[in-house]
Amino acid sequence: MPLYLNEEQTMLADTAKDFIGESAPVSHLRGLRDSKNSDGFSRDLWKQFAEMGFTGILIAEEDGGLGLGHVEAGVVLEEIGRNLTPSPFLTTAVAAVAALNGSAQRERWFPGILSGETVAALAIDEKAKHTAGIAMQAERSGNGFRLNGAKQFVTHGHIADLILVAARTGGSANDREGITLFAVPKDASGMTAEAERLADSSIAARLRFDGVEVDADAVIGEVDQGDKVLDTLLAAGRAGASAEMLGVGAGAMTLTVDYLKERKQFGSRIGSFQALQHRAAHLYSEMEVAHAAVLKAQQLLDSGAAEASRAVSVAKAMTGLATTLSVQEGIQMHGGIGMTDEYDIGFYMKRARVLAEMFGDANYHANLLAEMTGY
Amino acid sequence: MPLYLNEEQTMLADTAKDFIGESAPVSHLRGLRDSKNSDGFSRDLWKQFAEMGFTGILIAEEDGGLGLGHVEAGVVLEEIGRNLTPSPFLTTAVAAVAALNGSAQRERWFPGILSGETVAALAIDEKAKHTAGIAMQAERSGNGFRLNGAKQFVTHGHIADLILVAARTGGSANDREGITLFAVPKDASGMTAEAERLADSSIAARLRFDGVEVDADAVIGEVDQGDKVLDTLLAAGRAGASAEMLGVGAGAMTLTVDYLKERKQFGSRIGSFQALQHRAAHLYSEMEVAHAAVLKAQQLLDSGAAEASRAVSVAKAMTGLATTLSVQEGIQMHGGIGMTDEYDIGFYMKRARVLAEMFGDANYHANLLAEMTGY
Amino acid sequence: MTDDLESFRLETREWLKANVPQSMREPVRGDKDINWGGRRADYANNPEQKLYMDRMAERGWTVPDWPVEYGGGGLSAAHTKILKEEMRRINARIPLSSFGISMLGPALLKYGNEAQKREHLPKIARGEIRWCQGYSEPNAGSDLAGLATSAEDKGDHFLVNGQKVWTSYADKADWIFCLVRTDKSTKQGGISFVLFDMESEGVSTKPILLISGYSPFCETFFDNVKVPKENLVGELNKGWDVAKYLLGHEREMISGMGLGTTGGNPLIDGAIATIGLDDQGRLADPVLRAQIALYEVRSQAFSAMSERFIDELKGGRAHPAQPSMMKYYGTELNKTRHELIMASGGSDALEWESERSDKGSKARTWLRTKANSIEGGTSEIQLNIIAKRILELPSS
Amino acid sequence: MTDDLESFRLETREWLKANVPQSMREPVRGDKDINWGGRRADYANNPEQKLYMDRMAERGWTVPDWPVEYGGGGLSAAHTKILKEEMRRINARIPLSSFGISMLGPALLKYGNEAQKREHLPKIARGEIRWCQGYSEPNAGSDLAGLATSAEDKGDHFLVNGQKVWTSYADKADWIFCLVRTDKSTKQGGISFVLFDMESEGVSTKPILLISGYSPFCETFFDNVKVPKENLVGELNKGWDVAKYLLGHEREMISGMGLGTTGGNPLIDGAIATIGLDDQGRLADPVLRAQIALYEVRSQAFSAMSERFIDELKGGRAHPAQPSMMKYYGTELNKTRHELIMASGGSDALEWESERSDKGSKARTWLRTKANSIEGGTSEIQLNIIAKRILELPSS
Repeated sequence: MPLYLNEEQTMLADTAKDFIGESAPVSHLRGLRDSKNSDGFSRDLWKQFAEMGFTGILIAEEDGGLGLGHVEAGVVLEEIGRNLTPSPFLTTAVAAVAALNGSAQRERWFPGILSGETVAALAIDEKAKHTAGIAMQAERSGNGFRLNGAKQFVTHGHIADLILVAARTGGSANDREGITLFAVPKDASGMTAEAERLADSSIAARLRFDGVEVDADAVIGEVDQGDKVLDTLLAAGRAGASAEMLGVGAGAMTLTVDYLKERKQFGSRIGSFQALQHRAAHLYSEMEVAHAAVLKAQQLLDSGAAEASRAVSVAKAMTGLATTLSVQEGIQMHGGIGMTDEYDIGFYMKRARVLAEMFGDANYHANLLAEMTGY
Repeated sequence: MPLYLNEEQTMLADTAKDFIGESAPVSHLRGLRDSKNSDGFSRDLWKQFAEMGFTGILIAEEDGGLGLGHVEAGVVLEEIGRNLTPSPFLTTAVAAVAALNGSAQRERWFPGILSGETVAALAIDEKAKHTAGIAMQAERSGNGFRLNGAKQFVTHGHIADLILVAARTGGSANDREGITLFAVPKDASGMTAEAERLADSSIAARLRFDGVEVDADAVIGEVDQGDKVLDTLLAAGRAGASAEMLGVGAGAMTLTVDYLKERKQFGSRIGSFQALQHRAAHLYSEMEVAHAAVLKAQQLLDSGAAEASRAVSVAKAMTGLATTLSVQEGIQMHGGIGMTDEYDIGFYMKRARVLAEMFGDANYHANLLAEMTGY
Repeated sequence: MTDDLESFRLETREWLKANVPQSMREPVRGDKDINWGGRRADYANNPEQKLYMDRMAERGWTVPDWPVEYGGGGLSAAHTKILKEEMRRINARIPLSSFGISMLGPALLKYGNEAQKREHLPKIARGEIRWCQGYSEPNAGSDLAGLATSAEDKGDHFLVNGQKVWTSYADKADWIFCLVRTDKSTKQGGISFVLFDMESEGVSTKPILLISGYSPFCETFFDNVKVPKENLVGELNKGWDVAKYLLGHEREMISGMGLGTTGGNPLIDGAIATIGLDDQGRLADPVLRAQIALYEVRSQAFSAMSERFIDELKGGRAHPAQPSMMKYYGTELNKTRHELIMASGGSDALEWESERSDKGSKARTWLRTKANSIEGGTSEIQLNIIAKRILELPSS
Repeated sequence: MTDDLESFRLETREWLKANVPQSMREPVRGDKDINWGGRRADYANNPEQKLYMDRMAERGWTVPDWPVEYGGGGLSAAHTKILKEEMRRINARIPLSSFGISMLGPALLKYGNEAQKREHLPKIARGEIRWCQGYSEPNAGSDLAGLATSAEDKGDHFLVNGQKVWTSYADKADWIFCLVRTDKSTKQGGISFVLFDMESEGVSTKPILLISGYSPFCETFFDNVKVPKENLVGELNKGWDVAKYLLGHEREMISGMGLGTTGGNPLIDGAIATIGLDDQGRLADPVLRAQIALYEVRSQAFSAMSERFIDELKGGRAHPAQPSMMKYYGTELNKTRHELIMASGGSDALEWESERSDKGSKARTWLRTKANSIEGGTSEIQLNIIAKRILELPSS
């Protein structure tokens, strides 16, 4: 399989580019923000995503989806990134679907995801920095479990219909054994969400679980063996966040290169200044390398290869580095107007920062790779 | 005390610049290398250093020296660096003198240092990377001690008259307590030196100590309390290596900037290309900052301030970063001819690498600063 | 001499101990803790801020090295350094910050006539008048030679028309020092430096909303503003000299921003608080720790550089273009610092409105620092200056 | 199709297993382990190197994707990939490296006439002739338009006079492919691409001693060298096209240098061996560890990029200037890698002559890599090309 999009994937990319570019460009985000939209995204747009079939990309054909893979999901996420489109696509149609695939709950949740009714959120992080540790408790209680603890950085958590919660049914905080993943519906009693607007205008919740009771069938996969499903969820989330970040970095680069071609100073187009040319060329190189790393990770995930998790960490770290550079150079090369809210480049910087942090930043993944390699 | 050279220091700097620039420019190093000089430096030049009074800079006036400080020693080292002059000045007149100052052995060793007869070497490192650990053993034996173990990266160790050896009289490898510093004369029986030519054409020895017997009066300072003298030695050595590195970086920058002004390509002087201008300006900034860090460390050492050891680590790390950049940009901006042995810039890169490694590299000191700060 | 300095140190220590209110020894937490002075300053929630300023101003210590006759303390460089050291010793805040002190004052001392000095300097020293700076224009950017705001000679006054942009706090300032074009036939030669009251008829301001969500800058419009001729500083058509002199001071100020922190190290303390230490006592995010450690090397080295620069300036030894290096390095370092603060803060630091995050202060400050390397001459401009004026590289 | 590939994979695996000598499965430790072929190749100490080359050449597998009639294996892209995968699986070395394979061959396949292909390609494939490249000249540097070596038309031959520099292994090569000026009236238009034997009368070489202590490059002098006209490749005065095509291949080769390592990771293994692991199983130099980890992110991402680039080339989708990006990124990365290897090796790696250090191989290789971003077009040239041809930024 060559490391570029095949014909079908290219067609999907074109479709996604046209559709998202037209229906949800940066002005769409700006509108939601300025109207203080409390969902953090457009429910209409989410329905349209479903109509386009996007929400079913990772759902098997026999379950009513398109039966496609992470490459295809990434193609959509890249356009989401390029247009800074607020959307529950990453949490719902990518990470949650990946976790639910093959489990009994898919019958309950996939129809709503396919129809664009259902939004899922991921309650993983318990600290400000993503770590592998899960401390939140789930004790056995009657036929089910009782959840106690807190989660943060749960994007869409304040309105999500379904919340995937990683909790501990055995072992201690840093053990891999003893984690169980739960599918918790929004109306679960004892669960409270505090909605927090983030820098990029998205909304993430801080969730509290005070004796939240769930049935035994809320368990995804096996009790105490949730690390495997969690790995699947995280790999999908990380590859997806990488693809979205790639779009953010590419979008910022396009804005910047266009600006370099237009803006005049000292009587010349600033894009003719060699120092800026070299920096732009360096940025291009970083973005190309990141692009390759993301596609590699997606292809390995789709082929079920054992090296996929390394490749996913490489992709997440590399897009973090490249996209951070892209938005930094973007602001600097735009000069003063880049600092104004009126101009779009600042939105790219904000979104890049949030995505960089999601599911572990470049430093986290560089360290993880070192640990995997044994140094 | 302002953070620049005072009038006397400036005069000394001018003297050192003229003297070293004339008597030992880069061609001096080249000559020693091409003739495969087995000392690794010129003994005549070392005598001249003594005649100029340089070797007595850190020796008190009552001991026959100039009674000056690390700022003044640094002024000489900077010129040594700028001219890549092979010299035992750093190990002998700076680090060893700093360790011997105030000890009983100074009467034995200072006259030879003042007259340019004596060369001292520092046997500290036991591994390829500098660490704080000392594992080499010194057991009590009769009236004195018996040394067993090995040291490496002992510059001038193959011909030094005096070797300062850090060994362990108590505690275990990473303890600070239990280290004793010994002054070992060259003819000590059981000590063997393997001379190794390094990349910069200097010679460092690997020393083996097989039951080397020394008298009790070979101890510098107190038995088991050698960490304090060792700290003094290392601080002097690090500040000195920083000053020398500053000279190396500045010399490389001068070569490079001069080349940018001369070399033509595509019909223009390459120094007019903005991308190279910006990189040169960035390099200048790094070198200036390193310069300030070194002077600050020297002044604090001279005033006996408690913050001196932090400042010394900052200086060693910062000069490592700045000078490494200087020689890298130097080679790259020179293009092909920079890669030839015929041209001097390569010598700067080699010397910078050796000095960067000496007494701990930038990473070592960055880590040390973090540990001192408690994170 | 040394005795004199030592006794000055002891007296100063005593006086500060007695006169700096406790609340003025707390770390600065945000913009509200900075006293900019001016007609519209509101001390209702913070009366000790005013008390402290007034006490310091009475001794001339808001501007310790200005001459006594203009409201300064008349201190020598050595005495000023001691005062600052003693203030730092007890974490005393800066009693009064303003563009009047950091920029206009030095320019007036050098280029102003006696009447201008007597009129304006004491009011700056006492925090009565807050100044803003009118340099940049919409189509000039880093290129001041394209300056278009015109000042027409009307006998006893100039008639000023045009538009400025990036005017810091123009909506809060009382007076403006401003570059205007008094001769259209040359580019840099036809510019003059004038002062006027922002309450003059024809002046209006419009804040610019920034990516941080703050509006520290304005667009400022001049519509037939009458500026008395006695408000011309320096010679007619020679405003460029004043501006360059003053830009040097601005660069110094910006390059020192956020780095001369008093007590503690918010980056490291914050990282430890959020991330914690591992069994070896190291920050539990090892790659971030290494980045912070390498940043700290440069940051501490730059502190030494700042000290050296100030000493060299005072000793008359600094290269005239050295402020460009300081501005470049200091602002780039500050941006790195805030990237590290964000990385240390994780998702907590992404919050934008919560009380917990002090209304997003980390994220907003981080975004704010991105302007450091743009305002007061971009990093690229500084690098050009270093290359040409210090390294003397050829022009293309 | 898939069946065909699968059976090809199995056959290849079997054949390699039976035919690759054990010594040819050991990691490459230095230049002596690379087989460059040629008339003067000396296999006395290493007969299996020759055996392996001959066995591979017999199947055309020294150049697997060249046509069979010119000594190649005639394999499709998919089959070639499988062959390489299977070789990598058993850590089989590359049987034959040469500028003939990586540079001249592709150019001859595209621009050579039938006679030239039949004459030269099989000898390259069998390792009989070792080629060198004559592009750079003392006053041309990165600027090939200044090329001065002249080729005068003498009827049946050209008379070549001039001097080349940076000719890789000219003192060891049998033939040279060379740019010469056949028309002085235009800059790039008057250059032709010719081939000739280094044993021709009038050719002399002088090795250039490098900072690494090695002399892989020469100055090469041409004094009335007769070059038969049938050795002109492509059209007269159109040598620039051939050269550009070939430079693309050179950049690819250089950008891949040292990165497609087989088995293990010498950087990490070396660091662990020298520095050791701490109680947490981490490299005991925590800041260096972080730098290696961040380098590894880029290095592994660049491996993916190399795969993508090759796939896109084969699929005809690569931007024509993309080799410049590959060359730039790959060489900068390789320099970083060797800085890290030196930092990991500490003072051991500084030794220059000792047996312990394999005669300074770490230090010498480190210094050697500094040329990566100079030879074959400097990094600055590559960045110019990316800026202009890919990003389409305006010229100044």
